[in-house]
Amino acid sequence: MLDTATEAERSDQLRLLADSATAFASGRLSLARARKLRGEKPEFDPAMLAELAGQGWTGLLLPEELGGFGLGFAEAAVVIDSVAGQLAPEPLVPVAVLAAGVLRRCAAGERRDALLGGIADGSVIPGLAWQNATGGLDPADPAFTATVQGEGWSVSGQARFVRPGSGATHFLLAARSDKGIELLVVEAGSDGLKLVSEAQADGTSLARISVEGLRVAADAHLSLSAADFAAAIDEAVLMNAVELLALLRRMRTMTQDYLKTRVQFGKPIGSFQALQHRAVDLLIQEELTAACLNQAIAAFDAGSCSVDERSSYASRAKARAAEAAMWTAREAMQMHGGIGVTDEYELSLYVNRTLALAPWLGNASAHRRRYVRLNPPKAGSDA
Amino acid sequence: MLDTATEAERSDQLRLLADSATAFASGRLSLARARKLRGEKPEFDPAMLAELAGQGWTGLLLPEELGGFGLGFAEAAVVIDSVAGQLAPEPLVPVAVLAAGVLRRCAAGERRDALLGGIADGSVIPGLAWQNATGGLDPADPAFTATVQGEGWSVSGQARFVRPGSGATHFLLAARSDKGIELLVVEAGSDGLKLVSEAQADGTSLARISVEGLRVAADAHLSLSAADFAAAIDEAVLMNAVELLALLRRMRTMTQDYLKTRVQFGKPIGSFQALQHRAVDLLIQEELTAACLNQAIAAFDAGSCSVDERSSYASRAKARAAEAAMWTAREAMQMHGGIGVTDEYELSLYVNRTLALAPWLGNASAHRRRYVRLNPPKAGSDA
Amino acid sequence: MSAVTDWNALDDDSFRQQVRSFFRANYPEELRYPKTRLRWAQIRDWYLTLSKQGWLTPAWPTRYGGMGLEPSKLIIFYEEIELHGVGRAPDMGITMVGPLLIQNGSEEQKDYYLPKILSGEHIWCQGYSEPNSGSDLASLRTEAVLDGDEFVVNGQKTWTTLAQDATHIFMLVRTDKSAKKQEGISFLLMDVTTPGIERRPIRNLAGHEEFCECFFRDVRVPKANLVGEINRGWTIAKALLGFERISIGGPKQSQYAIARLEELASHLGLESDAGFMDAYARLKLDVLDHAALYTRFIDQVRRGEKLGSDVSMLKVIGTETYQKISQLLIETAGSAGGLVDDVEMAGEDFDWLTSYYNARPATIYGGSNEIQRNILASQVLGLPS
Amino acid sequence: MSAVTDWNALDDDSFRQQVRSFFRANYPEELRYPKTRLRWAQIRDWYLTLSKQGWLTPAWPTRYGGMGLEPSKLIIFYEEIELHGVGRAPDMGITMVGPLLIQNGSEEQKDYYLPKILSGEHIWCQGYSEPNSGSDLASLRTEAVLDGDEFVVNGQKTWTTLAQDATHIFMLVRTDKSAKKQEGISFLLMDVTTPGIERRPIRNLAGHEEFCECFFRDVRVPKANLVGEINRGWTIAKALLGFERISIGGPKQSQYAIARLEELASHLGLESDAGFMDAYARLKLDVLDHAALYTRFIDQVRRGEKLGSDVSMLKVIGTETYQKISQLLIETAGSAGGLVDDVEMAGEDFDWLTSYYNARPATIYGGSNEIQRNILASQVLGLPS
Repeated sequence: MLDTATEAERSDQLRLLADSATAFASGRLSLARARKLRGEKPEFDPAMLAELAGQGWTGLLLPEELGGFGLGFAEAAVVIDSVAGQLAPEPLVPVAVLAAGVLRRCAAGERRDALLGGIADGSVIPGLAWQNATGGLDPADPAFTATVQGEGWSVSGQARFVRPGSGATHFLLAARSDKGIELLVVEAGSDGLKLVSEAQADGTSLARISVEGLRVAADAHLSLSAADFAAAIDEAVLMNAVELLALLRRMRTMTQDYLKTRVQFGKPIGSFQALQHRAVDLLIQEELTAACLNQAIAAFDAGSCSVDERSSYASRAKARAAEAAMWTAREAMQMHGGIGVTDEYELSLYVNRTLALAPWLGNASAHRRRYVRLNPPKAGSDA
Repeated sequence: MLDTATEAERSDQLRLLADSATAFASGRLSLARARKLRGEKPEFDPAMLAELAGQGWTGLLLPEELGGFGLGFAEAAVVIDSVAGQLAPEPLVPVAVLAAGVLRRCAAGERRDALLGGIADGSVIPGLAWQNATGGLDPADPAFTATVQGEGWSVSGQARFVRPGSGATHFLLAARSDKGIELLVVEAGSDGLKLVSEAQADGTSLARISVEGLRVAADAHLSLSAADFAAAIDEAVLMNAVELLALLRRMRTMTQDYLKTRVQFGKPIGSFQALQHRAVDLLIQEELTAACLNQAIAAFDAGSCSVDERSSYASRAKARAAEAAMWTAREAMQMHGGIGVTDEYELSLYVNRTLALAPWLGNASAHRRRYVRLNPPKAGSDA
Repeated sequence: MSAVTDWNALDDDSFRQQVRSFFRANYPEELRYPKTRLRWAQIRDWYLTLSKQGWLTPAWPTRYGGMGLEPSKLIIFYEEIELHGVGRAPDMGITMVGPLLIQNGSEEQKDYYLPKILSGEHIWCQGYSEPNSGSDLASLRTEAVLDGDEFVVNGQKTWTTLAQDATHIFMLVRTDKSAKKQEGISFLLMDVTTPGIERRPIRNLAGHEEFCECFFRDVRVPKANLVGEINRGWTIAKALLGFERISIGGPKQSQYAIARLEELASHLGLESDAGFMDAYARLKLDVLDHAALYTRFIDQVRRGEKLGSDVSMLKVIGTETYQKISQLLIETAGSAGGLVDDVEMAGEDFDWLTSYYNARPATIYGGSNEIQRNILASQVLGLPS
Repeated sequence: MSAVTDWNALDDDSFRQQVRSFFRANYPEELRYPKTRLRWAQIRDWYLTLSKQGWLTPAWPTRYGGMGLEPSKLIIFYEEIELHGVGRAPDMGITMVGPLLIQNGSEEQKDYYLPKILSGEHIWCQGYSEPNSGSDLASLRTEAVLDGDEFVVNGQKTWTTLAQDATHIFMLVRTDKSAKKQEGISFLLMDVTTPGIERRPIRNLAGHEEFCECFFRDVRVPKANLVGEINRGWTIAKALLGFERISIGGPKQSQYAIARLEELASHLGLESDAGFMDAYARLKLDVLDHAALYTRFIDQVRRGEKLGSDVSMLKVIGTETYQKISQLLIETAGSAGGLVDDVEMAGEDFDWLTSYYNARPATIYGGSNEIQRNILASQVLGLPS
């Protein structure tokens, strides 16, 4: 579909999708709802995730034959932007981008297709467990080890930073084996699966998943190449950057509005030049982020990049979005003054969500490093 | 003398010294003179250096028995501040602090005493040659190698960043030997001594000194410990930071004045809050620099620090002063607008001197690194 | 209890030693270096211990029950508090109301209030800020209208630190609406249980409740609770800002935060990561140089000199350094940077978000850093307005 | 000389290829990527080569001797100039006077001036800024008083780029002192050899002379040299700022500077220095993301849309990134950072100070970055003044 639609057709479709996403988000995803779900177990509403699925949003990126819509990242970004902007804690990126992206790259088969169908209809909510306890970001070195044992597999290890943790219906344990990357599908609550929640700034949590010699049947085993695994993670990194852009845009806009209305010394504080210039710097960061993300999304959708080029785009996008969002959060609080650091005022919800989402899958600093590792400085790069 | 004077006595003496240094600097060291000397060979006036010597300033730090005054770094700083503030290109720190500091740590003897006496009376102007071509800053690894040959020595190697180069009467070649650090005294213009000048931003130059198997007589050989050599360099680093403080203070003050007088949009530009806040940030940097330098100078004068503590103080001082001076230079140019980047306006003289002095003996970045190498982070440093 | 009362006669080292020993012997170990502000229930015993020792009010004159410390001794006392990580008790009575009454209060007010501060019977909170009067404090609108022998107070205060633990509140109220804004303000004392006062805790973004909003509806306060002359409250309150102005610019918070960063870095072996070390080095030197500048000002106090407006720069650079450290802490935590409270990293627990959260209001309260820069620009640099 | 004249009919790739080939074949190798602004004596031959090719004025309509390129082709043309490192010729006639006369000039003015720009006979410079009218350009005071058929001009212009190479100057002059400041300004053309004009080069801090001051003492200029109506000069001049506003925000300078940094770093083996790499990574991504944002605006131009005030952000972020790169270059040079021109480092020559010097005025000219931020604050964010 991406190949055949003209640019103009696609941009019309994107506009329609944006309208419906905005309408849904403002009608069904209130900030009050987000506030109430903080600290709950699970910290999201599975029924709402099913509603999102009903909109077709969990299957957006999946091929039509698997119950999805076969759309691109530009479409996914439009939806993710609306959902993230309303601070919905439902794990759209972890499920519909990360887990779905990994699964759809595994060899076709009954188990895989059922999981993907479940993601598309909202009945399956898988959490991918792959990072080790210190947050390693190398997809070729996932947290678990797996060995063939009899008809099935034996898995051991501990993963951290798993989203969703509580509320997940399945966990996909990414493991090293002699042959490469294995994916072991384990139902939540299975015997031998230990889950510990770690609370995040925004009232959501990440899970630590540990297993020790857990037996997994052969039919719950999927496998994919390290490059495919990495590709799926890069897609989640990019869509995570889209979430951060949604957050920073709203924090910046709230601040812009506040500067116009808050009066001190007989004037709106937005008339003070020092604040004006700082507000402009935030605007510039937002526009840089948007431009960078759009370029990356277009490159992903064009599909002509090498693995390293995709990783470079993803890292650039995440580095910019995370840095800009953290910067915007700080300045938004400062320019709001006291009210900016209260729980009651909505800004703090955005700040705390930013604090949780910016480090996920690697913070700005980690992604800048990955970018230059992939693209080291060399002489003669111009002329 | 430092030991016996009370704090009050010393502070009176410092005030007197400051008054006379200021009077001399404003009477004899005009900016027009500094401007005229740019690019000359030598780029300073040996007669003026002799005048400074006549004021007792080249021998300030030397013991009285060697023709000096046995004063401390607080006194030296007062003088250096006045001279640097008027952009005098005379190599006061290289000669009276660096070369003199190295020489006075060598074993006493006719040659050494004559050189020090010459520094004190202005007749000897030595340039210490010790850094290698990429600007290595390890005193234990100087640029030359020396071996005993018959009655004398043979020296080879190339040093860079030597101040003074043109205009020096002698060069002190710092060399490694089997035994440690050797200092070979060579008269300027000697056969076999190759000198190439490299032009700096401020119209002064640094020299590259190369020798290949140069024979040096035994009586032109001095030696000192690596620790003593390092100690002398640290003193020069600290006094170089004092020069940078003098420069940044003047750039900041010029900017402060300009902000009050330059009118645009019917108002002095210093009434615009964005510029006000940036001007305040420069003020804070100046005060941080001054506080840091005063602490370091007091520690040097107290004489109770270990070698590493002295190096740490010197690096802290240089890191702060160089960073703050470079920052001030940039902001001063920006706040002045067009006129700030013209040759005619005096600010550019200060900017260019800053560009030359900030990297000498290691820039801010190099000294921050040295500081944390000497003081690595460790757990339990408080409580 | 110590027999010595003329503390100023001791040499500095002996005094420091006595203070240090007392803290070590008496301050509860589990309350050292508290991560957030302690509540009255936690710190009450220590408050009373200090009171019994006669050390609760080191800066008050001895005749009012204070230690009567001269500046140099006072500095030592505070240094030891910081070194030992002694938590801050509700100290508005000690640092604000006491000195203010001693300077401006009537004899009745002094006799009644001062002993009750010493005994811990009265715990004070400060009612200055209002929702629409933050940076522009003098625009405050909470009104006190004289009705016979009573003021009738209506309005709202906010950012009232630990009002929920207080028994009394001191307030700036507007008593003349027609005067220029600074000239119609009075200073009023109030029992927080007076009918018509409602306190509502404000939850901050870390989920803690350090501040309150206070609502005043027809609150009747005896005229005798006015401190100093009517409409002179602004001057009275401003005169208090002496030692306070320097303590808000101290290096304690940054030093504490960078120690946490050092622990984390050394635990993770980041000494060999030149990227981390470069970032760390900048902040370490900022902390050290800020402390050097702080010492310069402290020396001024020690010599008995008055502090000028330039002291504002301590707060600006100190709090911003603190914030930068808190940011590097989060960054250093990597993928775990969004986890709250104690977080396990390679076998040890670390807490970075508390530093981040605590660092936020530091640039806002006590005169925002924007206001401090305005002050420095006009009063120190002499830039035109 | 190419036979094709309808360039717009070519597909983009063929057009690009033709431009590229021509540059490769004809532009002098030794003038590629000039470090400082080229003087007329250096670039004259190339100017005439372009003129002969009919490529001197790509944006002018064909009937005036231009290539008549539509926006998308124009972008390609400029991209190729940048890629090949073609130096900037004195282009005030090409980019400013030509388009302005085409829009606002009389037929006589067009017939007289345009061909002489094309032939290289007239080289123009711009007389806008004055010593007291920098950021506040509309406050300019150089005065033109009508005396019969002539204007008598008195005053001073400054920052006149390469006036020493120019034959003519176009100026904003005040023709009505009583009107509101923007409304008393006219647009005037002048031969620089007219008696009473004195040009004095301004040496910059790098020792180069790119700019001049121009003094006007009773300079008599024919009334026919007025462009457009009297007192309408401000509007005429403002209308010109179309494509100019985006080109000043282009990524070329930053890209060139970071390529120098990459060369130095790779020569010094700094890929293994995580500290350098962290600093480099920030700037590299700034360059890339600025270029992405630039592309977004260029796409707007390509689609024929008008640019809004938000284009100002390109200049702000672009020039500040350029400056940061130039600072890191100096820092990376270490002890050699203060050496000028080509400096030998481990066997190869590098020049960092030229980047540093060139980066300085970038945030000042073309509307200082402070002015750009003011514009963004009021016109894009809608913040009150």
